[in-house]
Amino acid sequence: MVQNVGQNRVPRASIPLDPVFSWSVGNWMEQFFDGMKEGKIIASRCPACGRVYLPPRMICERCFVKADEWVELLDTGTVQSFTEAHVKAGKGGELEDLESPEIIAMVMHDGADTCLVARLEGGSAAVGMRVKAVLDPSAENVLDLLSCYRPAE
Amino acid sequence: MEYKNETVSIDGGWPLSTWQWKMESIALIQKSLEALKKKKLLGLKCPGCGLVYFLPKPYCRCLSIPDEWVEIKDTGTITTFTFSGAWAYEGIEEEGATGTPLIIVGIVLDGSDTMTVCTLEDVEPEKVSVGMRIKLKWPEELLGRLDDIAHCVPA
Amino acid sequence: MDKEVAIIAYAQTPYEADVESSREMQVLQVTRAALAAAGLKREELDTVITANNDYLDGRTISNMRLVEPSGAWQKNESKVEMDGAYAALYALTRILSGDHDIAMVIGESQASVYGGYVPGIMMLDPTFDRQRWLLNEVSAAALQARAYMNACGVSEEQLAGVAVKNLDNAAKNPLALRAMAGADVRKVLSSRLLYSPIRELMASPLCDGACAVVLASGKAAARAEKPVWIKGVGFSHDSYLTERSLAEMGSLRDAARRCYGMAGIEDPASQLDLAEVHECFAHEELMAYEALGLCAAGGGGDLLDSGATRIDGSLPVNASGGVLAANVACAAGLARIIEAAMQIRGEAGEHQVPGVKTALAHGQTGLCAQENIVYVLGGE
Amino acid sequence: MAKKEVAVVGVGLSKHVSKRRDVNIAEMVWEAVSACYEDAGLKPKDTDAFITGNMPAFEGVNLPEEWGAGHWGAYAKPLLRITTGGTTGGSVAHGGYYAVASGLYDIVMCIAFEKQSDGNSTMGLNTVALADAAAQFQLGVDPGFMAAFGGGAVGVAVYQASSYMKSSGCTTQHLDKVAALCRNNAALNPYSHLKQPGLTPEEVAKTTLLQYPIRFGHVCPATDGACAMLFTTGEKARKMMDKPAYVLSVSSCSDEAAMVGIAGSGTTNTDPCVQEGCKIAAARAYELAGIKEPRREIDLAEPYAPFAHQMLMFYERLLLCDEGDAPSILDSGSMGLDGELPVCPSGGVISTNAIGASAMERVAEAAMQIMGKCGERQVKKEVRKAVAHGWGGAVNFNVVAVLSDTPRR
Repeated sequence: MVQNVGQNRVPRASIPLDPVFSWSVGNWMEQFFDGMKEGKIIASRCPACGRVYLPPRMICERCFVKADEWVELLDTGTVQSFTEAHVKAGKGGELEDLESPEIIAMVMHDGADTCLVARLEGGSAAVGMRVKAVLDPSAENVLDLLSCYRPAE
Repeated sequence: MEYKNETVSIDGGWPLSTWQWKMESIALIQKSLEALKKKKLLGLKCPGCGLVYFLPKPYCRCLSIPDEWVEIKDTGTITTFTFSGAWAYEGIEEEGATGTPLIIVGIVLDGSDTMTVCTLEDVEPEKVSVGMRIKLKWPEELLGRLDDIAHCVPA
Repeated sequence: MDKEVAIIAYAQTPYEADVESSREMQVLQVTRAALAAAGLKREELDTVITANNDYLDGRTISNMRLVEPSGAWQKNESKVEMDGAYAALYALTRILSGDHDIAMVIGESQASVYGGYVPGIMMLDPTFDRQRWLLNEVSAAALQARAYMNACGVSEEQLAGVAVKNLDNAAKNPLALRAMAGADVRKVLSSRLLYSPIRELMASPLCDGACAVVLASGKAAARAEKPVWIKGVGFSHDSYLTERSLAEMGSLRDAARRCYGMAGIEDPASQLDLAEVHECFAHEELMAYEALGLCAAGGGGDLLDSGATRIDGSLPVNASGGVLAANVACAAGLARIIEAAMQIRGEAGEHQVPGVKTALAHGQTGLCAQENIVYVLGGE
Repeated sequence: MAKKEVAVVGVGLSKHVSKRRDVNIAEMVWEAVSACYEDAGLKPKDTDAFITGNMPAFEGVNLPEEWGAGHWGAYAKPLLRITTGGTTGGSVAHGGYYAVASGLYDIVMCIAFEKQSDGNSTMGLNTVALADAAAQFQLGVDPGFMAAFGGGAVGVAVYQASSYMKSSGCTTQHLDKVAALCRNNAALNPYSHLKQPGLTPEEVAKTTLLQYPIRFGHVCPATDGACAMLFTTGEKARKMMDKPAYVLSVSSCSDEAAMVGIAGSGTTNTDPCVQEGCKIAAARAYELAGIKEPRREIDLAEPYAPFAHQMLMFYERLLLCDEGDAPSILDSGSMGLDGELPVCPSGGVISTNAIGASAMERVAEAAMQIMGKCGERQVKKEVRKAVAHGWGGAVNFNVVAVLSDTPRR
């Protein structure tokens, strides 16, 4: 058996520096964000197999062709899976306790073949549950345009 | 669809400041720095292949663990070099370039096998070459820091 | 494959939460130990492949400082930025090409160095999911667990049952970090709730460690003691986690199909004597039973309940305690290969399963087990 | 399993520019992959395995293929990620060679890329050394002291250039000539980044001196771009086309890590211009390829040279002439597109540097020159054998591949 060699405490070193990045989203995600600014859910569709990507993808992974057909979807969908979060990841990647649990849901919009992940507010969750997207078209950060899901009537 | 040449950018980061690297070399180098106060150069010798590491290194390329502290000399040989700052050299006239540049050299001190870096003084830049012999220029007051061995002159 | 490439030696460090050693020194330790076990000198190595990750190490080009400690100085060295089980695959292709005979394969990382679940978060779609900060390795796994439980009628008690089995096995493995002899379901279900249904004891502990395997060509393995032959290997990539059904492990099924084809395995449940699977979370082991064909689709929970996968069952799974006992990113899958080889050689000590001739080892990389690789190993 | 012959049957490149803000990482890479499939007349369904790599610190994305590989045709296919810093692209190509040569995978798609505009290139490079810098801080080293010894913006290359020039007789005029030669070649390459038709050495000499001896004109740009290559067996390649490019051999050599200027732990790799690893890798690659006299047998070289002096230095380290002879060979004109041994016909890394892709683009150019697919920059002589090189790590990685118009025997 290999013995770990350390007898004494190994010196540690760190650096007060966080590299920053700025990812261009590309024209497909741009359509998605632009749509939500007008209160619409825009998805891309593969002309070959008809698979509908939400969020939109430029290439259909199944057919390797450009998913360049655009469809507007309803704001309703079905919960594919969910989790009740009792923790969240802190800046340093540790799991910190949440004051009150929140629900994170994976939702497939009606007419879509892929999922969006967002908070589910206003009730308990179940797989198969019908939900409705809540958009915030005036959000400053495009990542906040999709605010959450709520149970559909 | 209107194709945009500039799409939205999402800002994000890598919280690298929370990474905590572990390095045995820090403690080893500290020991060498401590010795500098007594004007001693301590290298770490590998029991497997005999290489002497200065500054010390916790592992050797031969897979042994260097563990014997040995004293090395303050004379050595230049293995690589560069010049900091713009100045006239080889007939190149650079606007605003005046004076002598800082000459930075990689050296291997006698009795060791590895490189350390310092500045070379008292020499014309054109005269510097790999293989040239040098001697450390110790400061009046020894601090036990890398600054103590930051300068050398031709031997 | 018939006696083309063999595992001729291996070494592992103990797995610890925060070891008093740099990664370089841990790698040096396993390299030396593996070479000694193989009876080889460093000079006899043809190639070295390490598995590590720039974001885990926190240094771009994470293999650049491993050249000396991995025995790769002035050798043909490369790095796979996935689990070490993939580094073994790369080494395997290098040997099969005929250009190399002996390869050192190393996997390592130190969770005490990197920022917990940040490297996993950095795998997410940067144009959307990443900065929304809802998904991470654990919350994504929770979504997968729920989707799987819902589709296959698996209960939280069955998830806990996986942890109970593995942590009990881990008590017999001196290298394991997390171990609980005589653990019970109640204890697991009362551990800290992270993301339902995932609780602390159903999630593998990220930790420090390194492991090494020496691979040799048939020719070079001829003089080795107790070579363990690679009979088959298969691997596969799956879609991004929001673009696939999380209720099954498609790429693991695909990887197993490719591997079994090469190894001549038609009925894995009867032909395999033991399996070591890379379960980062408890439910992944049950999903792996199904994807590996150890039971029918949807039968994962029942197989666990039958006791067949216990250390004294007909097909023990994770006799070592598995990854729930210690998860060193980039090493955990390679460690499964080592554990499987150890069982075939009869060197597993307290957690030895008698009469293991053919064993399966599984490795994975990515969120919700996106990338999977499967090996079938066999003795003489 | 018998060892298989390996051939390149397709090459694809994306547009290479400084900033691609119209696409995301996955979409940019698709351009190269799609072009490569088109070039080879193959489709993702024909592919047996994928190998990919980049230098992730530039994009800030860990394992970008987990999110992006659906755009590259890798759905439900075996996929392997190989990353080794500056040599990444070469390492990925080597992975492709081994995958096919092993007999396990017949058609292998290799993908390498960098989208530097998603991050900060200087910071990306710095992350190589931040841990060492952290150690220095701990030891009380002054940041100014560290910066002065670090080679400034140009880094280790200034040491390497000075050492090389002194030992070889290479002058700054030679550096200017290299830059002019490469940028003129790049002007003929539709996939290059910096195109400067008609650029003269005199003009290069007028660019800003960054740190002796390196001028702005001697340095590569930061590029967004991707490269893809399809490798298959010799047998399959011959059925697909008249003139595939065979990969005769690959070899790499990793030397002791060395970061000149950062006064960290000692390294025995004491002169960055020696590049013993390049010589070892090249010698092994030639041996495996059955090449006894590289100087006579190699028709074309694509050394990895983000800095002007490296084209000459690596020409020597690739054993294509005696040490110290490269500057005069440059003067003789034999390195040009119409020369006896053209060097960097693509325009080289000095003209285009999408870091993770760069070392693969050397292999790609060698293959395309052999296949006669280089259009305006196609070299005059017939290319039978070519050598492609990559360099990186902490001054310590070298990868070498030898390609030919006839298979290895």
